[in-house]
Amino acid sequence: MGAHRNVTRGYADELRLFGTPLARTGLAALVVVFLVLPTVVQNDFWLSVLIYVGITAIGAIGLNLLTGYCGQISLGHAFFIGAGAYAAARVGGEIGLPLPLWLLAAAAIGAALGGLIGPFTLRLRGHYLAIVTLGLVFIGEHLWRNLTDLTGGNSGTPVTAGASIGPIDFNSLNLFGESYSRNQGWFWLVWGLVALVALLAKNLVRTRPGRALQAVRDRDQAAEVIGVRAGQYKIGAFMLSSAIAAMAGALFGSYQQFVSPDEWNLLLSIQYIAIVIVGGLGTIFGAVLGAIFVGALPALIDRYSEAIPGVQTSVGGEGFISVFALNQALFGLLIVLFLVFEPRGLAGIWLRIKAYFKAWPFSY
Amino acid sequence: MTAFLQNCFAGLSLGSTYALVALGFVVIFKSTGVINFAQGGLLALGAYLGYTFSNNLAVAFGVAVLLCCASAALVGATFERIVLRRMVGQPPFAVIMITIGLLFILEPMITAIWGFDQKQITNPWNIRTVEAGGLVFGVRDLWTIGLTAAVVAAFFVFFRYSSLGLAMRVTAFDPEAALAQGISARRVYATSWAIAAALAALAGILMAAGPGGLTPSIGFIALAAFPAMILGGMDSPAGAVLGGLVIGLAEALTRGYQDELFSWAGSNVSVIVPYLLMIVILLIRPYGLLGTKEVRRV
Amino acid sequence: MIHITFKDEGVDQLPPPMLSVSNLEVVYDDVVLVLRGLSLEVPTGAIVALLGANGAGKTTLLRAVTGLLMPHRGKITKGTVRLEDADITAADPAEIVRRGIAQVMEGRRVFAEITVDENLRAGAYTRHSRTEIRESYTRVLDLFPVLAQRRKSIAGYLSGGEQQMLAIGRALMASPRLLLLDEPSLGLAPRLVEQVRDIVAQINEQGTSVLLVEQNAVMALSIADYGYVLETGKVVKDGPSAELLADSDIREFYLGTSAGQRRSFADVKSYRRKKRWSA
Amino acid sequence: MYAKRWRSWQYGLALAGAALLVAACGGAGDEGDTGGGQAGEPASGVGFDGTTIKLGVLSPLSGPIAVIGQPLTEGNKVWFDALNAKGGVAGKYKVELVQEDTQYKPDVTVQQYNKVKGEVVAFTQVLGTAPTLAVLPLLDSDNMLAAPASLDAFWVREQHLLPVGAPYQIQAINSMQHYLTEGGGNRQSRICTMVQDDVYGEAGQQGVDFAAEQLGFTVANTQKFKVGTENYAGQIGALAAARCEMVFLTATPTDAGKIWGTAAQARFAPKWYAQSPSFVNALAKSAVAPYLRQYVTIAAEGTEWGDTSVPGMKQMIDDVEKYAPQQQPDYYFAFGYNQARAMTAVLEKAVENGDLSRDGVMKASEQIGTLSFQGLTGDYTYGPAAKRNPPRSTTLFSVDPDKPFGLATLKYNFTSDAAKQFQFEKANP
Repeated sequence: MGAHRNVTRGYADELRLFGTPLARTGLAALVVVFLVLPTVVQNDFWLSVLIYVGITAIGAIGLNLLTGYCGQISLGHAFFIGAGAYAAARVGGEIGLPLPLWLLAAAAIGAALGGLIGPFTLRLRGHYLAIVTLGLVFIGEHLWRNLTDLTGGNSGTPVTAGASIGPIDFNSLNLFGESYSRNQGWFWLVWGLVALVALLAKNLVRTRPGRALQAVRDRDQAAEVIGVRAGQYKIGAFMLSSAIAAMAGALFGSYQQFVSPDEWNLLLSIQYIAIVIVGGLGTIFGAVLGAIFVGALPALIDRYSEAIPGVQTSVGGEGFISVFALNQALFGLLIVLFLVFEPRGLAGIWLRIKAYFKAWPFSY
Repeated sequence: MTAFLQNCFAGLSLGSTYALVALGFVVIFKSTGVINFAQGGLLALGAYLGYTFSNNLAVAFGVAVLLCCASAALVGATFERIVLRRMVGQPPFAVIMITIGLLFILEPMITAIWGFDQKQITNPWNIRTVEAGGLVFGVRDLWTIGLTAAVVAAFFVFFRYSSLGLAMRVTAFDPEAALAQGISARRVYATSWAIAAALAALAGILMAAGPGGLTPSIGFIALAAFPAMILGGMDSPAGAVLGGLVIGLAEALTRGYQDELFSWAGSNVSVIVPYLLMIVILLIRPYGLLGTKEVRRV
Repeated sequence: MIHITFKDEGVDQLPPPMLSVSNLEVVYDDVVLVLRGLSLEVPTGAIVALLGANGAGKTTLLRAVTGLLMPHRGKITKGTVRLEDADITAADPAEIVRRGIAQVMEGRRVFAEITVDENLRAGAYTRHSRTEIRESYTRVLDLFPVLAQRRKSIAGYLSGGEQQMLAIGRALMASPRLLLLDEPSLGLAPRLVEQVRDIVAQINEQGTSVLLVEQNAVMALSIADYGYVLETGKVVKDGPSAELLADSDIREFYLGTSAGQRRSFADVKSYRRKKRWSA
Repeated sequence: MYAKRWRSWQYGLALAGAALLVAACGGAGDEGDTGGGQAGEPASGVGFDGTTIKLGVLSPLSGPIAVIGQPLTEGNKVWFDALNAKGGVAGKYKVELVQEDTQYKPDVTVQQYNKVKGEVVAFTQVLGTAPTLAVLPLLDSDNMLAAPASLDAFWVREQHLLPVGAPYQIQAINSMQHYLTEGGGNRQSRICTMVQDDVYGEAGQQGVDFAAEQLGFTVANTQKFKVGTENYAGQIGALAAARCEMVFLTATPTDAGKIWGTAAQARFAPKWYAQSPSFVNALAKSAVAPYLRQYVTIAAEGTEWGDTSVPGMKQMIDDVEKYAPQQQPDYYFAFGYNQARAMTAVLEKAVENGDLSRDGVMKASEQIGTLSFQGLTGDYTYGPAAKRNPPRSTTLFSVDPDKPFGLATLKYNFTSDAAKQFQFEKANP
């Protein structure tokens, strides 16, 4: 009983989801922010930015399971996101299934597609896999343009999937006699799902399959020697990551209410990889942090671009570089800086800060 | 038959461009183990520099080509020196991401300097053609094929017989043992980047001198050169050239016979043919046509 | 100071040492201290043997001398390495080769994908005079007739012994004044070990100083003028080869030819303890 | 240990409970819909502070499509600058533009829409088919009016959109009619199309297909291409192999330049008719200009740039000289200028009704009736979406490098019978 709060006694302590009282307090604080934020920030711009960020975070958790925990580089994430969006349009919109069902349907479709691609991961390693999944994005784009019945072709398709769980309709939330806007409702829906997916993912990686994944990442043949069936885990990880991506895509589509084939491009895939790296490979929390960072930074720059010297904010305005160009260049610069100076990403910085305060007042 | 040969010619011209870019990929990959996603950016940069030399500074086109290759080479080597050198020993995707980051920095710089609108490079070829045997040959296409052949040949001579070429090969094989022979890995890495950038710049300016002119999207061609590299085998320069030509021909022929043979697969199948071909080949030969099998150790 | 009797001249003198390492400290990964104040010298024209168990720091010493610590995240934190009059502490590897130190790495490390000729050309990378390279090339082929026969073969297809010859030949292509050899007898059949020894002796006779790292102490001391024994990053014993060969501790630990009186572990400990006190 | 954990959870729950309470009081409520006074001064409200009317512009102001977005926005601006100089809407309310960069991406467009919707009365420009489709549901739910900057036919039937000009289909139909009657072709001619593989390309194709049905010809060959393709040899080869005598092109300038360059190089010389966005002035000065001059006809609306005999053009040229003298002749600029004119008509009506709220603007948009664009584009009959009738006239131009915009009038402002028959439908019924 008298041990220091951070001392772990045995595996059971080590494997707890939220080990320390500090973590639990932090969690409670997060819950409060989650509940209160949409009522304080009623601005539709910031809410929609945060909703997109949340959706991206879900997708990034999926990619992190694959890249961070299983060591496979996929540039094909955009393909699965797109597949999910179209699944939502058809299953949620046309057939009219309720939210939990169309989300699950999207996940199932994502997993099935991942299962088709997965076997490639057995034969191909490292760079080869990256380029093959890159090809997936282009092949996918071709499919989306030509499978007109399913995707609406070039004109895109409206997504009219409903957003209600039981009696609660997130599109027009009515609680305790107070009515909330669509963006407020969606904020709660999306970030609730972020928490759920993060929890499930965290639970997965701390248990047997998760450790097996990491063993496969570190040395797949060695993993096989100690009895991990690397092939199964690789395909499994690919399917899981695709399923989560498809869920994110489904949410993306039904929030935006319209999707077109132009959206599932290589840039989207790259953005996800960047999120995983900026956030920190192999940490669930990092994927969420990365999504917030990568998603909100352009919005911040855009919002306050007038204050940045040399940036052109309107047609014929002063400045040599447009907001878009500045964003892109900063994005690139951030990736480079992160990889050069903090390969562990935002989560690494966070750990360092935490370690500093844990050991305080000693500097080491 | 005429149509077939005409398509093949178009394929060779396109394939030459792919071959140049893919060869650049391989040179960097072989000696440093990095897949360079910034290659497309270097290609665009080279083409725009060529435009500046040819149009704004009014040097002869041939000189502009040399200058743009040289300056792109300098930029490539500088990238390596400033950024990538710090990444030695990091996992492969981290290094891939760094090159993507560089691409993201390069692109807005190019558009901030030269803008988005189409540029026409002053060049002696433009849309001139020669006719022979019922076929029409674009002068620019002929030059593209010819120059590519010459440059590729020069590269192989360099790679095989020069001492720097030898240094590149042995560094690729065993960097530490190479270092022990007094071969400076830094010099080899920087040289690889310089060569790759110069090849990309050459591809860029050759494309920009064509009927299409020059737009910032010119760098996208590098994405189709990835399959060329993979198809040939990532560590095989000869494979890159072979892969480039195969992909170029396949793309042009699919395009040419889209209506007769491929209408069932939707319009523009040719755009994804490089990727489909790559996947099929990889299923049969996981290390490409001429690539060496990676040794897997437990 | 080491006194050496030169076989050829037969007179005592004090030549400036080819290589002198003094008080060297090397740390890996900023934490693992591998060399702890190591000092040794290779006199000009001599063969010096460096003996020691696995992990004693022999290879690290070679890396420190040739500037190859960097790829292993090692760093010289103290001490100096001098080649004759020049300080080459932590110099660039290419610079060190150019100044006249060549190395035959442990495990041979020939470039298996390219031909024997190309391997030899790679060894001459730092040199520019074509005629001089030509001379070295002839010399190497004279020294290793087996390589002369297989000039166009891919190095990976050579036998282990041939590869070792190639590795030594490649190092000689740099025309070194000092040759460092890391375990050249490792994994070779006894007949080949003898051959390697003879070649090293021959190279030395042609005027190249040699630092020979070996676990095969008999072989090493049989051609060396002087020897050092390394343990956990420090020199624990040194002396002329004959003296070391005669030393019972050495015989016990490295030659395995002891008469068998002192086999117990406690005896070993006493030896070590004594050395540590004296160090 | 257990007790401790429980306590901290309790703490968390308590916090969460408190949060819920706060949340319960934080509903969005109504967005400030301020009903106006009857037929008097419009009450101030969202986007209108009593003196200035704010309008949103959602356009790619950077990135590859900025070459379209920038002149379009400049066109919006010049019109409103001129209007403001005359006092503004109804002579007293100045107009101010709130520009946001969409990068031509649907998700960014949605974010930017959300960013500015709370400070504008309406949107005078939303550029791009996909971005417009992405904000369409939001326009419906917010009851907001926006002017789309593309000539898609399905905008006509959307109440919350305020399109201008004759849709792409009309340009295509009129071109085909012209080719068959005056352009040297007949029903047996081998007529082909080359369209980009997106909504814009499909619109052109739809027009040609409709014309084929109406005029009794068949389309011999269709080539689709991906936007941004670098090599068009295959498509041109296929068109040549199909012995096309006429090709209708739907493209944007970058691709069009490459296509014509490749065609010239392959010595493939059919008669080309091209949709208005295919052309920019720079093409008339490029190496392919002689080819364009000989074989290419551009289908657009209105008159030549600088033709002051047309009142709308005279007014626009005057405004350009005054407010944007650096502006080069540009098709997109004129489009933006027209958009602003249509939006101004709506605002005038809304002010007249004394209601500048969203509802008021929507109501006004149904009441403006037929609006004349003074010859810059055909007159547009607005009203309830179901009854709108867009202009169906086209002017054909030939390429002439000596003209300010590189285009010389070939046939001015005509409407084919086939074009009159075309029916407009919603995007996603």
